[in-house]
Amino acid sequence: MQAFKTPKQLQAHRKKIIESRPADRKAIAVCAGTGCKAFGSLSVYDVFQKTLKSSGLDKKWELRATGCHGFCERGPLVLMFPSGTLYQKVKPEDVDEIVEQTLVKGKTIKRLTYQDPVTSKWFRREQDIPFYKHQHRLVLKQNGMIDPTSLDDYLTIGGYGGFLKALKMRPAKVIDEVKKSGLRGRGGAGFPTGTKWEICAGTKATQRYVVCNADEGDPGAFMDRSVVEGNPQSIIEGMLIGAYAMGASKGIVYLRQEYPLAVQRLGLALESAREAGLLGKNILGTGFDFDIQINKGGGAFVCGEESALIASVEGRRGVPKRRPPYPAISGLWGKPTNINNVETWATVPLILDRGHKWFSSIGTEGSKGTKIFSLVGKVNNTGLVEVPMGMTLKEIVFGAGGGIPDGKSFKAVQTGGPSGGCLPESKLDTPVDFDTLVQEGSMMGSGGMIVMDESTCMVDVAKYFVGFLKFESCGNCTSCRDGLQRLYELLSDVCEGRASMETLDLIEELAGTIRATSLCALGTTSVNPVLSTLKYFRDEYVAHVKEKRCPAGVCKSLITYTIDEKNCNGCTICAKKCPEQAISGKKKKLHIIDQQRCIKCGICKDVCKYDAVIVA
Amino acid sequence: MQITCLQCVEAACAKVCPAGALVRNEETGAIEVLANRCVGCGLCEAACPFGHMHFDTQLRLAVKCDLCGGTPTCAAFCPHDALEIR
Amino acid sequence: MTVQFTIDGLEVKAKEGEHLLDVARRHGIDIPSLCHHEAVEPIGACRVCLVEVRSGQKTTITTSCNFLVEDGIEVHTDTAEVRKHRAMNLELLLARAPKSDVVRKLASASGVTRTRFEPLAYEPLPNCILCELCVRTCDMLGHHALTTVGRGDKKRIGLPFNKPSDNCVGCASCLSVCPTQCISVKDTPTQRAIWGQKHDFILCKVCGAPVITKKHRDFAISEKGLPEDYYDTCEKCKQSAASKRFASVVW
Amino acid sequence: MSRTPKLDKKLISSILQQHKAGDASALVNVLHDLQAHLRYLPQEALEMAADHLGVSYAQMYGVATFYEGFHFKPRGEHVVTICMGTACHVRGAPRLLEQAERDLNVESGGTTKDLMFSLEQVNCVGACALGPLAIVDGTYKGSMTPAKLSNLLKKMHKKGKK
Repeated sequence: MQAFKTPKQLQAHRKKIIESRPADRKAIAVCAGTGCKAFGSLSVYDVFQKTLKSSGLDKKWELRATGCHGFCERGPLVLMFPSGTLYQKVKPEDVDEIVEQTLVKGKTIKRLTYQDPVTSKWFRREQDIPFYKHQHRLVLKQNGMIDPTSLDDYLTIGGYGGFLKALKMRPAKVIDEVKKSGLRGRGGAGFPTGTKWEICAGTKATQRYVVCNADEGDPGAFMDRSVVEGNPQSIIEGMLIGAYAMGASKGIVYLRQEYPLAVQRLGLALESAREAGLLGKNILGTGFDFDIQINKGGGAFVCGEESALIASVEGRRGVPKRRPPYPAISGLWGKPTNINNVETWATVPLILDRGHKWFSSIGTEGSKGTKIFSLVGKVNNTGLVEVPMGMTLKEIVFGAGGGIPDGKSFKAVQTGGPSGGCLPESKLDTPVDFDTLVQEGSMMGSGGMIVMDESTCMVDVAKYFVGFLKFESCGNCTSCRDGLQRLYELLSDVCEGRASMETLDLIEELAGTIRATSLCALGTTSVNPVLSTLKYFRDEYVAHVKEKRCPAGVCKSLITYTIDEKNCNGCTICAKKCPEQAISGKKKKLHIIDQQRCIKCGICKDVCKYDAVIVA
Repeated sequence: MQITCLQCVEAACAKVCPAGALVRNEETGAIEVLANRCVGCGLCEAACPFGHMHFDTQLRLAVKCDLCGGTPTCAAFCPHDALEIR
Repeated sequence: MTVQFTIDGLEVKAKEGEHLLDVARRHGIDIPSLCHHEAVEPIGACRVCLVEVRSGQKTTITTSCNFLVEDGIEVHTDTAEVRKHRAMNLELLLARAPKSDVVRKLASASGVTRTRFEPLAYEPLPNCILCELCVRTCDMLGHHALTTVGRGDKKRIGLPFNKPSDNCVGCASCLSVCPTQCISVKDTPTQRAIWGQKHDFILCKVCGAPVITKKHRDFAISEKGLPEDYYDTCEKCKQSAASKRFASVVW
Repeated sequence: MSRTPKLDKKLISSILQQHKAGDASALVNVLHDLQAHLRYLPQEALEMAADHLGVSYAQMYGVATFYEGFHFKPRGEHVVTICMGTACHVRGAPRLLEQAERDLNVESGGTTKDLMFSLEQVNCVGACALGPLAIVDGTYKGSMTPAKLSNLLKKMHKKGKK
């Protein structure tokens, strides 16, 4: 690509490219996000490429490997433009048929379209599918439209329009625009982004830094991954706008090493932005210097905390430091540093491009715009959903999410990552915004949303999160390091039937101290899962303690596997697969599990085709 | 004869102290141990050319004559008034 | 700049940038703590030096060692909340360091005489409360022998790869600052055993008593620049030599 | 043939040369690069890296052990990683891990005696729709069950023996 020397040159190129790609141009978008890739979407892409070429259709149809479309459960996804037809679970052997029937004849292949598991209705177009229909996709929408490795693709959908507008404004005016939009940080705490920028810009310094926090450590959350992989240029543009507004000349993206594809895509995007003169010295001839480097994380959840992130970038252990001083005043190497997360940076160009009024018209009074959630767990439509702030949990879980699979009933939804709270059915009408979730004992966090059904044990879930956090604690504070370890032991006592009612009191007492006396947010919020489950699902705890029973049938020490007389037809498969040879029985005769030998691995239940293995 | 700390002008003890725990009290002129800053490394004891830095092995801290804050008890207790403070 | 605030009702003045614990102690107000030492930066590890800080409408429980003083705040060192949480943190620490006198004394002052948790000591540093004073001091001294290893519930104090370190000079400052005195240092008349290795002492040229480890002296000479013969005699022999010298000069 | 790569100091130097000397901010990136080539972080590599970046060796080690992603003992030829993210957890990831521990006869984080397999766990790789998930030598294997994993490991073991 040519290097643009002035804003005008870039503008002219954008115009040319947008005109050369009319909206009704025929295109096939194969999702190459991590989920679809794992389902084999790259082979689908390859077959498409070959077939189009051999049939000469490659002149008429443009083939694109795009970023994540969000509907990961149904991958590999193939979306056709301009018709909007979406095929799901596409296999390489389906490609011939798609080309023949759909591309040539314009016919829909029904079996490849989406059928709603609840209503059994079929949907051809992506936008009509309930999963998408309930969404308001601003940031995510672009993912499915572009090839993330192509800067031109990004320009086609209006990319760098926000930056060009910012360049025409004074830096203070840019900050003002972000302030007025009401954008709050998408990383979890929800601090007003414009105010943060203002503090950073207002601190006297010879050097300032902007940092993109892409250390998405919440287990069960992958919206940042999807944006970095699917639309890396939007992050670069956001950081450029921020750097221009705050007078920063250096940018750092702190990126998880567990996301190899994201590292690669962002690296490519940085290179092409540099080639185009959008990064480096004297950007577009305006005298503004800015470049971005990638710092990989090493696998530590706590490094998502600002001060720990800074320590990590400086080559120290990722231990949080007491604030103040805040990074906006004294951050990387003591210089003013502005840290925003991926989603925040990716939203900034849209605000500049379309104006603060447009943005603040979406969402609620205190929480503007949209938020991406990673909707996972026991829900029909697993994937990424972007919804306006203020939508209720119910609309998200049952609307976009399509409810609970296998006819089971909803039990809880956990928002806010490992230190979020678990909210029960009675709280499903809670509107999702920064402040309401905190009031209900949970939090927004970076947007993880984990759905649990009747077969989820809430004590086990609390123990899981505490186990995660004790492992991820930096280990600095007694209250967090030892407190979480003790909490884990106490919860294990509950799960294994050793606890008394005093144990529950001690859990609450200890949790209170961990919350009140730990240094950083990892510690202070770590007890949310415990306290919220104790509050909303106390009866489950009591059942473990008093009746030595796990109502959900999860806690190994409190359950037994048996074989149902009626359903067992003696197929022998369970006995063959049992790793401990604990199952005996003759062919076509009832099988029996030796309880002494059974290690409760559950393999027998998995392999039984006749529902004959009972857990109780 | 017994001598006590000379409160040297170029004090070796203060020079070697890595923790800044040996400082001169401007009022009395004595070099004093800031016990809260002393990390008990023992360098001062080894470095004092006159043997007047001591290491308290119980407390693991440096100790020395600080002229008792300006009113040395040794002078007050000397039965022969052989010691005086000037 | 000076800031003014109250601690338990007492009006105090301090410099901006000072830490609350230092200011309180200067004014004779005792706040217990285990991981604080004035020679190194505070990190707020033990969570014992808790206080309640009221600022406007907000009341927070916080550690005082790393709290930067602010104008107009109201600090309370002995509220029910402070006592409750301090007691819990000490109960946690007691399970880590059941044999440490200091921890037991502080705990019992908070009304904690036994712990409801299983012992959590780890080898080879039983009673270590992971306050990192040893590591921070070793770094401050410029030796960088010790380090904090791992994180979370696996955090430990130790040496890289658990092997003796060339950087250790055997000064034993780590033991001196250790609140629970859990670091093993064994001296013989000629050697000091510490952190898995033995260091030779310089022996007094007069009486043969140990003065300082050779490596520590070498480090001091290269860093502090005093001549080698400053370190070759023990404290007692230096003293008697000095006395003799003075006697010969005065009389 | 030894499965542990021989320590190649020249290789380590050349990796280090790709990073600016004295720049501590490259520390984690350097650790990644070293591990990518050596499969683990031997003592000598950490010492050389510390020298290159101008930080103490103790700090280098302390920082490296802070992160989950680094390994200090030779790892197996195949790395089997079980995702323990929340989405995978509620869909049965702990049972996958237990199965792999039984099959390989190592605990999570360990390496088999023949250096053929290392068993590791990760706290979410952001492929939650695929859960429960095993990652075998970098390839995502979604919707795993203990039985499927067991078969996969057996096959790999047979292949490795040849």
